[in-house]
Amino acid sequence: MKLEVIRVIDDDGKVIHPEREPRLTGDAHRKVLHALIRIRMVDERMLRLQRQGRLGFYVSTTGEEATHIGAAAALRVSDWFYSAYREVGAALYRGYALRTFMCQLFGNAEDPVKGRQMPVHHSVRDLNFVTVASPVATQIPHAVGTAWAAKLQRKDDVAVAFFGDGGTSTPIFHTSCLFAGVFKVPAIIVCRNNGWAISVPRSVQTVTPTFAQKAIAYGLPGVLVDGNDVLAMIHTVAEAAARGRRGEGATLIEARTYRRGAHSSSDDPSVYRDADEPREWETRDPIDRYRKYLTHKGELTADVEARWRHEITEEITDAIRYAESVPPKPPLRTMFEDVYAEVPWHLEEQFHELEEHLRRHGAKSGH
Amino acid sequence: MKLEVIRVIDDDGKVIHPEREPRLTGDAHRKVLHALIRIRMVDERMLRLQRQGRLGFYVSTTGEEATHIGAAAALRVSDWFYSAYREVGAALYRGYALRTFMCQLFGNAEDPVKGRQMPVHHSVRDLNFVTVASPVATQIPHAVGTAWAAKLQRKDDVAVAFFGDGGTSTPIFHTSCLFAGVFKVPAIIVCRNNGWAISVPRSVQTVTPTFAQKAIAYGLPGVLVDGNDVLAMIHTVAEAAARGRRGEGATLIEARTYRRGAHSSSDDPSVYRDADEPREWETRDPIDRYRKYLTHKGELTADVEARWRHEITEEITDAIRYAESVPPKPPLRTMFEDVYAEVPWHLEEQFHELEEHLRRHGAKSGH
Amino acid sequence: MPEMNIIQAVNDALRIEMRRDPRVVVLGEDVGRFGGVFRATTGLYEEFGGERCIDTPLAESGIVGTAIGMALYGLRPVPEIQFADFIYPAYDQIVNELAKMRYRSGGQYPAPLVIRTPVGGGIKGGHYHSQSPEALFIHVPGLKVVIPSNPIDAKGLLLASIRDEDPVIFMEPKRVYRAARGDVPEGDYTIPIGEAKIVREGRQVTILAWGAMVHTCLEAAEKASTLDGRYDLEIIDLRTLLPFDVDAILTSVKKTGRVVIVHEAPRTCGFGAELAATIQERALLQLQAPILRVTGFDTPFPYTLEHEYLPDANRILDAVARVVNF
Amino acid sequence: MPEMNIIQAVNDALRIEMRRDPRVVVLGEDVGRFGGVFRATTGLYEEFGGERCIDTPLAESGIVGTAIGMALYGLRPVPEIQFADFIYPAYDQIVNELAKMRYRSGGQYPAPLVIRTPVGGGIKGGHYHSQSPEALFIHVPGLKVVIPSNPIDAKGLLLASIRDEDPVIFMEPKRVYRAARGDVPEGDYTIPIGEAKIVREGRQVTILAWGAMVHTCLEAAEKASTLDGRYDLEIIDLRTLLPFDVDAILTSVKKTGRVVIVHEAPRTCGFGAELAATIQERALLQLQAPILRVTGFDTPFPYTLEHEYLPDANRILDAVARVVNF
Ligand SMILES: Cc1ncc(C[n+]2csc(CCOP(=O)(O)OP(=O)(O)O)c2C)c(N)n1
Ligand SMILES: Cc1ncc(C[n+]2csc(CCOP(=O)(O)OP(=O)(O)O)c2C)c(N)n1
Ligand SMILES: [Mg+2]
Ligand SMILES: [Mg+2]
Repeated sequence: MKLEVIRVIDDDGKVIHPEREPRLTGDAHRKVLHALIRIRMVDERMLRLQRQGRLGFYVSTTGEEATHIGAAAALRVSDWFYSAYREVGAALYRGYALRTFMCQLFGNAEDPVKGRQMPVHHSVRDLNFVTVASPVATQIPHAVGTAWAAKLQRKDDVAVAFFGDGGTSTPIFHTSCLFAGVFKVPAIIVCRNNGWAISVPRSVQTVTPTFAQKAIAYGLPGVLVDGNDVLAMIHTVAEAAARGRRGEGATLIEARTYRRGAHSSSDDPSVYRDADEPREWETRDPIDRYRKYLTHKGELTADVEARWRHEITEEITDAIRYAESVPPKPPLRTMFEDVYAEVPWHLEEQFHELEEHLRRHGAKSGH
Repeated sequence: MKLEVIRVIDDDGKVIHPEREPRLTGDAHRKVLHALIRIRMVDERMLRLQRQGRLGFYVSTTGEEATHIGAAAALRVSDWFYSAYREVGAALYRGYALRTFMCQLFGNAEDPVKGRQMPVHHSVRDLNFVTVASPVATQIPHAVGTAWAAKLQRKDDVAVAFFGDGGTSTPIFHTSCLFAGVFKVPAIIVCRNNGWAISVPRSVQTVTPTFAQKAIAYGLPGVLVDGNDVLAMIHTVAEAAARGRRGEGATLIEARTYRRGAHSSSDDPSVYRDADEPREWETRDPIDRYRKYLTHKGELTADVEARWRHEITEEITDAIRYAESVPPKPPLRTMFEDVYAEVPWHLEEQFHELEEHLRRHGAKSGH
Repeated sequence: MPEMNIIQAVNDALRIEMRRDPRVVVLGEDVGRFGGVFRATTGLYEEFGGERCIDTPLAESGIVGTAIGMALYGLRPVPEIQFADFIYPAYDQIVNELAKMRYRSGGQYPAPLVIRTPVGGGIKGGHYHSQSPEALFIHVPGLKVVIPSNPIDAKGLLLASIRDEDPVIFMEPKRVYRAARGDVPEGDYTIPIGEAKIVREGRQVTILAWGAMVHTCLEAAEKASTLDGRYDLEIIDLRTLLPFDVDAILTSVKKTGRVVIVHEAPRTCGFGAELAATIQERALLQLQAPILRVTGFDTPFPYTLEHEYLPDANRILDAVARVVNF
Repeated sequence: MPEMNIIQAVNDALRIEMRRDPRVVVLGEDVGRFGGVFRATTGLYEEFGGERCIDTPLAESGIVGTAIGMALYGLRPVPEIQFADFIYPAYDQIVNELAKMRYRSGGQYPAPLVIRTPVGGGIKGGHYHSQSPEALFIHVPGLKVVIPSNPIDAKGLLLASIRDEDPVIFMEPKRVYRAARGDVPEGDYTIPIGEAKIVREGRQVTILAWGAMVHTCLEAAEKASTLDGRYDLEIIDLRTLLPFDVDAILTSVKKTGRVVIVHEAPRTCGFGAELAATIQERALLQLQAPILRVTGFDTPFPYTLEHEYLPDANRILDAVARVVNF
């Protein structure tokens, strides 16, 4: 099986497929580039913060930004975005405030998810960015169900689910794609193939040359796209969304990219990966390529980006300062809320037991 | 995707693909035909028994016999056979005694599985016919694991797993095929596509035209075979086994057949299925086709089959009589054994509690 | 009031709610044209069409997983798992996703839906058509667990469950699906989640049970009362297992001082353990005897010996005698 | 005797058994070249090669499902599930297949294998890297459940588990993976499955615990003894949760008459419930106070407030005070 890799620009930012080139305004283009640079800068700063011991954990998306920023740019905010832990840039693209983002990372008193989940497990109801979970690929059926519900209600929303190459091995990937095919729902199922699942290379996840070809098992179109070409991502996801809105059902997309950094701040790839491999991929950097494209196009001048970088640095500093100034812990009672719509008797009791206990012994230091 | 349906003979038993015709002796052929007729006759009689209220439950394979009898004929007894509830004819083909078979159906004191499972959930260690479970498709990873173990131990055994068209929708089908592909194990994964999963037609299980094409998702060869052509089954499974033994890995086979009867003795297909549909398939009966082939070939005379039928009727009658003569219940203690290799203290206690209780109150009538 | 069995009551509740609330959809294996292998969804496909009464592929994880996505979007799905024994492929979606959605999203993304599934033995179903896995859901924060024992409760509790803002595992005692009959009020009514019901008043021993076992306990009580009226049993049908009605239980225990808990599931770590633990924590000094459990044994559910495995009136009465004569 | 932590002890046990028994294979996510995300399989790939220390695709059901098939054929697989929180996709294979293989085949097809998996909180892991799901396996007949609290037990119990004829869920308390150190005997030795260990003798209150909580209980006992020697605690490390060591427990309870059970998992229907239920069944008259449970709360495992969630020495001592002053 040979599938074409969908590209719009080459590694030097030259348009090689003008027929696929998204028709965006200069402002829209700059918004995309800004988002790419912003999440890259956030990642760098957060990893530093983590190493300084000021943040518990972090997952970066360096080198892979175009996959989900492209998807976000191709969709409407009313479309539901089901993210794994590595596509939170999409929430930022949609307008998620960096201060709130930062409070989530710190799990502090202003964390919208109330300090309940690890860093990067965001949830932004207003922006239809759905609560992230750690287990791999469990969000795919939710996207399929949401798309199905939209179809049943004759709405024209679509739902997109992102997950990694490792995610294609999970049992839930299978049942999700199957339901998407059988019920012809407007879902967009995106495998962000970054070559690695922690230490396990892509070659152990499957012996097939592509993940896109797995679409054949479900009667879905399978599209292979250059995930480091943000224009190709926009094009491909926009086409998939249009198919979905036309009632033609779901699309499986494999976005080829590469995890240039560690799996997470807890990981050390030098144990299992040749140091040259990531370097190779630096030449295909999605931001560089897109910057060149926009520069060729006359939509970007050097001073714009310098200004952005300055602003973003300030913005991040402000957000960190803000998050560090907020009380580090959500109120005790939040631990017992939202398990159910109303706190049932046994949780009410447990809360009082704990509250009473802490009153006597003093609050926890936090270890 | 267009896949050829592998056939050897046509509906009239004429050879249309001599290059695929298995080279069997006359005796071997007759053994296969005998097995087909025997399981057909067993099914008919058991369904009657069930309707008479003498048997709790039964699942028949009428019209689908060639799929698993063909596979059994293509394999060695040392190859492991992982069956669903509809391929128990393979155990009989391998030599499972009909009296023992019958004791399992009755769950009586001589049931090898000690009255623990419903009828048709056989287990025949000597014949490498592995304990049948009710949940759909759960045996597939076991076949893959067994094949993998054989490979790791440099044995040339293969393992075959059977399941229905509904089984392809299960999550475990996916992970099993995936592991089979990645680790290149000598497994043969057979979807017996009989068109229905209880009341759910094949068209609801997938929108793909074939199940065989799902192999593409796993880098496996996918073969579509006429499941009512026992010679095509023998040919296909033999080829898959040879591949496996040569170290070339697993094969996914879709055997097209049809469930002519009810799903089980608890089912009534008239509620959901057009009565004409099964009739159509009677013209493609696997036994008729094979009988014609053998008759053309001069390997069968009418009196042979008549004799067989007489013998089999006697044999079944004897087996029923035998099973009905055996104490209807396994000893009480068997309920507490084999949960673990040795009965642990809590089960020992529970056994004594129950034994003591029944001593006081008298044994159960059986309701 | 028409007489109904549990299947008819479930069917009635589903129909009422599907008429009332267009967000309700039913999905599962064989629930469509066939009306379910137990016929609980009969007629829904005909009345509401294939978009609201949906036959799915054979994949419990897909049924529950997509139902979660529907619920997040605002629908009220009522997935059916054909037998509780087959729910485990969906276990990850239920315990790690469904149960935690509201909590992990800080209250942003609740996923209210009702998983209906038949449970219990006594129908010659062996290992895989007889299980009672309630404890495996009760232990998971974020789920409610409901199990009616009769058609009146079945209808009222199912309507309450579908309207509840939390996910509910709704277990149906298949052994008495047809046998438990009653005059079921017509039209709309609900029975509150979290309230137990005293199905027989008594002063001597409190019997806690749910599902099909309630009937076995009633049989035991009947038998006990004829034995020279020796034992006077109070039987509480818990109806909701989580959150369970601790007040009703303790009130009764304080009256009787003696407790027998009856369930079909294996004993070790079953829900009976939680009830016993809770009662002794809160009413130790009122206890006149140890709390006993009459349960399924710690083995897989057997086929031939299922009536030896299942608690019956005699085993219950033996336990009653032990707590009375302690 | 070399000092080791639990990870090193597990690694040592695996190496010893892989050298001794060619049937032993290790498989799981990242267990190969990387040596596991907790490094428990470090060096095994190098010593035994990729055929016996196998990196798998990301599918827990495939890991367990194929391991069952290997075990049926005669191998002794030791699959690793990277975090117990991710075991649920394999739950069907574990509870409906692995646990029932021997029984349903009339003893013909046992599938002895050991599923290793890290459990517990206290490492800032939130919902999905902190769970303690032991009760979900203890309730399932056919499985044994083992959890060491220290390197000496970890090695001896793991060797015993791999040689056991039954499937074992082997839980490793990740919070003390590195913190719990000890002088571990070199070479081959086993510690019998099913035997608890009194890790601290005392006369006043019996504390039952396992895994990381054993250390918290020891801390509490230490603290208690300095409080004017007020509380004299006996701490039992259960080590095997199923079948649990009822004799050791009852012997202690008969001595002390007071019991506190400590576990990380949510309270309702946790293993503490079973222990409480069992003890009151068998030793009601010896109980001087209700059996109390100090546990995780009935919520998903939180991130920021995890130390509020987890039992600590103070909460244990509060419970001790309550049972002593009852
Ligand atoms: C079901 C499950 N099993 C195991 C893990 C542990 N784990 C976390 S991330 C990861 C690798 C994921 O790889 P991939 O899907 O390719 O995504 P990537 O991290 O590369 O973006 C693993 C094994 C998990 N989170 N969920
Ligand atoms: C996991 C699981 N879900 C549901 C069932 C209930 N059930 C028993 S057989 C069956 C249909 C199976 O259809 P198929 O796989 O096509 O096999 P066939 O019966 O046609 O041979 C269903 C849904 C089951 N046994 N296992
Ligand atoms: Mg990856
Ligand atoms: Mg079928």
